[in-house]
Amino acid sequence: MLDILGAALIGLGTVFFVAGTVGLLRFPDIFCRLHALTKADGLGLALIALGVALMADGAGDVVRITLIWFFVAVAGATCGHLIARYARRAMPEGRHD
Amino acid sequence: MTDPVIIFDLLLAAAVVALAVASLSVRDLFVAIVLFITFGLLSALSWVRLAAPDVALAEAAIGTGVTGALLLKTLRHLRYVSGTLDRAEALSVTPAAPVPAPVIWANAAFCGLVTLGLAVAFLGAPRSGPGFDALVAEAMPASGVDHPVTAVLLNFRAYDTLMEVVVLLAAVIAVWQIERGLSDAPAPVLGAVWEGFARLTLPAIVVVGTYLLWKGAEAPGGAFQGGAVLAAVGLLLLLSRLYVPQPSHRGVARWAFVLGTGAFAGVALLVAGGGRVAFEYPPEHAKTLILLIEGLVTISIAVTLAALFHGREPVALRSDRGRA
Amino acid sequence: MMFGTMPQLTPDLIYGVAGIAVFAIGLVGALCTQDRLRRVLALKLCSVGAGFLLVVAAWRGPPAAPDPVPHALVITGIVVMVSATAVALALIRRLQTLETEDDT
Amino acid sequence: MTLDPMILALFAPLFGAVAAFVLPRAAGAVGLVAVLLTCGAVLALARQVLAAGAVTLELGGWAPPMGIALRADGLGVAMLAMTAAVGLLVSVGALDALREARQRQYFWPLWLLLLTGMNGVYLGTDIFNLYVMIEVIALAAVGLTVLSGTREAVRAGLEYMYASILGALLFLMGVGFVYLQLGRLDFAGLIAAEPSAALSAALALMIVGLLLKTALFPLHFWLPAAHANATAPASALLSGLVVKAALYIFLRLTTHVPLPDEILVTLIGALGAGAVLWGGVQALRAERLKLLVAWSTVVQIGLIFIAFARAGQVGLAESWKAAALLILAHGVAKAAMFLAAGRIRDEVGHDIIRDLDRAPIRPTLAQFTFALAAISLIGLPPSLGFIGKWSLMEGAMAAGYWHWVAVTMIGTLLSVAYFSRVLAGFLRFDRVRAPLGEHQGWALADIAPLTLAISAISLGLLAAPILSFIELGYPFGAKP
Repeated sequence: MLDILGAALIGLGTVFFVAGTVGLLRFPDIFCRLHALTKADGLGLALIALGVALMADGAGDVVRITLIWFFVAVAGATCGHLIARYARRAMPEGRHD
Repeated sequence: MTDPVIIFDLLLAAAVVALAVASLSVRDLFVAIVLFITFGLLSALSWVRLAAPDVALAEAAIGTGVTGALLLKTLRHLRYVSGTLDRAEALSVTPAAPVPAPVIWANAAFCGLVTLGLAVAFLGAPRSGPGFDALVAEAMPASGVDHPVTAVLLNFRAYDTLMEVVVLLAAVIAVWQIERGLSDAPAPVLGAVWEGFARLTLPAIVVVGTYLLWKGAEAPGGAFQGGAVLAAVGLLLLLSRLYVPQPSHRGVARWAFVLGTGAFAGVALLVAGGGRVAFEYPPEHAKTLILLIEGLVTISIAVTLAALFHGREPVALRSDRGRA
Repeated sequence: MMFGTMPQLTPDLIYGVAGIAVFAIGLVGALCTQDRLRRVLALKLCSVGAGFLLVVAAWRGPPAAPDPVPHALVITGIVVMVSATAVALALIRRLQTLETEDDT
Repeated sequence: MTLDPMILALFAPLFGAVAAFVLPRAAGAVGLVAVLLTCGAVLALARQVLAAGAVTLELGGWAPPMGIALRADGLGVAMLAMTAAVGLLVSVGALDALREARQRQYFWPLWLLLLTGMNGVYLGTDIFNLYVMIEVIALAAVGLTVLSGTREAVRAGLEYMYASILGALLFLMGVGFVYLQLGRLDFAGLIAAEPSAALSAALALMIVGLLLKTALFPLHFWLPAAHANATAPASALLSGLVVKAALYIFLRLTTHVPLPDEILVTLIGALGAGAVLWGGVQALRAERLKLLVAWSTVVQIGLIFIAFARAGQVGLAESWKAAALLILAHGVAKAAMFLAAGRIRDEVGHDIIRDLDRAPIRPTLAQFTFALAAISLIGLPPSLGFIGKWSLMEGAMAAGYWHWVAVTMIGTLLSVAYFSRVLAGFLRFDRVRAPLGEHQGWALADIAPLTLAISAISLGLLAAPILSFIELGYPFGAKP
């Protein structure tokens, strides 16, 4: 039962990733792309982590998965921030994508 | 085609090859490096698929992480030196010169011949060759550790591994020799969010690196992966200017570089005698010795990789002192 | 395990071919590009291709554990390659600095 | 605790490098001690080999194929001895020749790591271990190439680095395929292997990688600039010793896999012939002395490959001795020549061949040394180079390969021509415009090349003992 629920969550997370990727490819400028990417990946990652945690063997694995989710999320957010920051700095000098 | 995983394999392999082509053919060098990093991560993923988690860890941490950082740093330096730092694109850093036709033909012939050789050798090979599986399995109990890859690296073929650490030492000596305290591109200002991130992750990375090292005795991980993860601490410190190499730190750095080589070679020599040859650890102390070597080698690897990233030897220069 | 009448699509075949392709791509890049940084990138691709080959050589199919020796060899190869890359990149940086100094 | 001489030969330079790096002030003394210890180890090893034939040592107590064994036989020890002796003399010369403190500080650790790598190659029996060793050699050698820090040296060093990495990766790919097929990495496994097309392809990959590293025409493109722009002691090490490591592995590999057919032998000979002719012409055109000497290395490597090819169907069982003699002769003579060229350049202030005869200073001793080294490289009796060349031609004549004889003769004539460009400049005094300056006197740096050059000549008289020594332990051919 838990396995089915887990698989469903992972599937849902994957859908978010696909959506984020489509956004990355289709959106016009860097900020929209970042928007699509960070939102979709944040949620997608959380869902997949939750799904995997449901399928995990013991408490130790759940703790590890949580930690992985936490650090990936923090790193992703920081990266998004840095990219946006760099893009905004570069803008006045005539960078238009 | 019975296995649905095969489709995943095909897609992954195709993505790896496509990324390889893309990273060499894209015009913007920055994009090329980013594509290369993606390529490395996907390669690591396919090695996980092939049941090689140690290799995947090493490739992700060293082959992709450290190498990618090195490449990006170099690109920034080149653009800084050539005055194109502010331009939107850095297409290439070397001016292209016309290549004479015979050279092109010779290169093409060489590539063709080598690829032909590769194809003949691969297609003629047995699918799953004979290996050392049985030998390793037989020798495992005497190795002192429970993880076969660690046993091979630090016991059965420790001589190779010692020389690998020597290669790292040679690299850092050569790099210090090549770059002579030249002024560097100014460090990028990364902002408060980045600093918070660095403060949060630094202790976590230390824990992860040490864990990988410790875990290496019985599970995937070990000195090289742990060392690479700890090197990330050095990279973060250098990038966020929390640590600025000083000329007076050179002595300590030199000792840190040679620590792994010296300890590894020293233990290898000291265990010899009483009928034993070099590298032959007495079985009852094998685990202790291996962990000792691994610990010291990890420190060396971490410091060396960070130094390779920083590049030049910290010597006193006016431009050094002037930089805040 | 044996040469069948039709080559069966197995992971080792797939990744082996991919590894050889990556090596060949890297080789072409190393010989035919002029940009210094890109040549380093190409050589690095070659080394990953060689890594693929050795990992494939170690693979034994799902129930059996893989052969640890090639894994150790690839790890060695990765560390050796990062050392060589670092030296090559240091040379590139130094050369660019020297060339710029001479021009001005 | 008894120390095996093989272990000492590996660890003395390794610990020396470590010590020289952490104690930069004492680097010279530490380095010299380490090289002397290595020489002692090689002597002890030579005594063992004389007494017992080949000796082996299984490291860690793990037998091959899983573990790694070291093996020393006559040929290996001869290479070790050449490396140690040339290395010792170059080290003595380097004490004096390196002027900048920074160069001194980095020369020693890099050179000692290079020595570690080379000793490892000559003792190695495991192809993956050889790959790691050639990488140690490559990184140290590149570091030495750019020691002078000039733009030309760095550019040449980068080309060298690319060629080195690519060569090593081709070698590694070959190693991977050998493992895929045989599941073994030791030489014994290669001997026992069933020959197949796939195995030949794997070995061919390894050999191509080695040819790139040893700079056989047309894969020599990186060598002249790299060797010509390094500082004199570094050039001597690079040209005299480093290219020999890859050559030695090539020699070892080809014996385990007899070259399959005449076409391949002819191909290798043809590449060697190309090197002799192309290198000779380039040496004739070279404007700088060190560039000429570097091109002469390309020629000599070509000659060694003709020696491989000259026996044809008789195979390597015959021809390897000529190749080994040429390798040894070139190592000694070329080191002498590069050191002498460095001395000439230091004293005269430049090394443009056309202007050497107008120099107000006559570094007579260095010029004499250069001439002696040239005698061995041209192959005039009684030098070791002559014995090697004679043995090559004798074999080619016996096999009826007159074309190899012809190429060798043309190569010899070319070498006479390009060396006499230099020697003529040494002997002409009529074009001196300024009054002859005082020779600065003998220096420590003159002793090393002179000793090397005299050895290159006089070792020819010892050719018979050398030949019987390198056959100890049956490096090739029949096994006991």
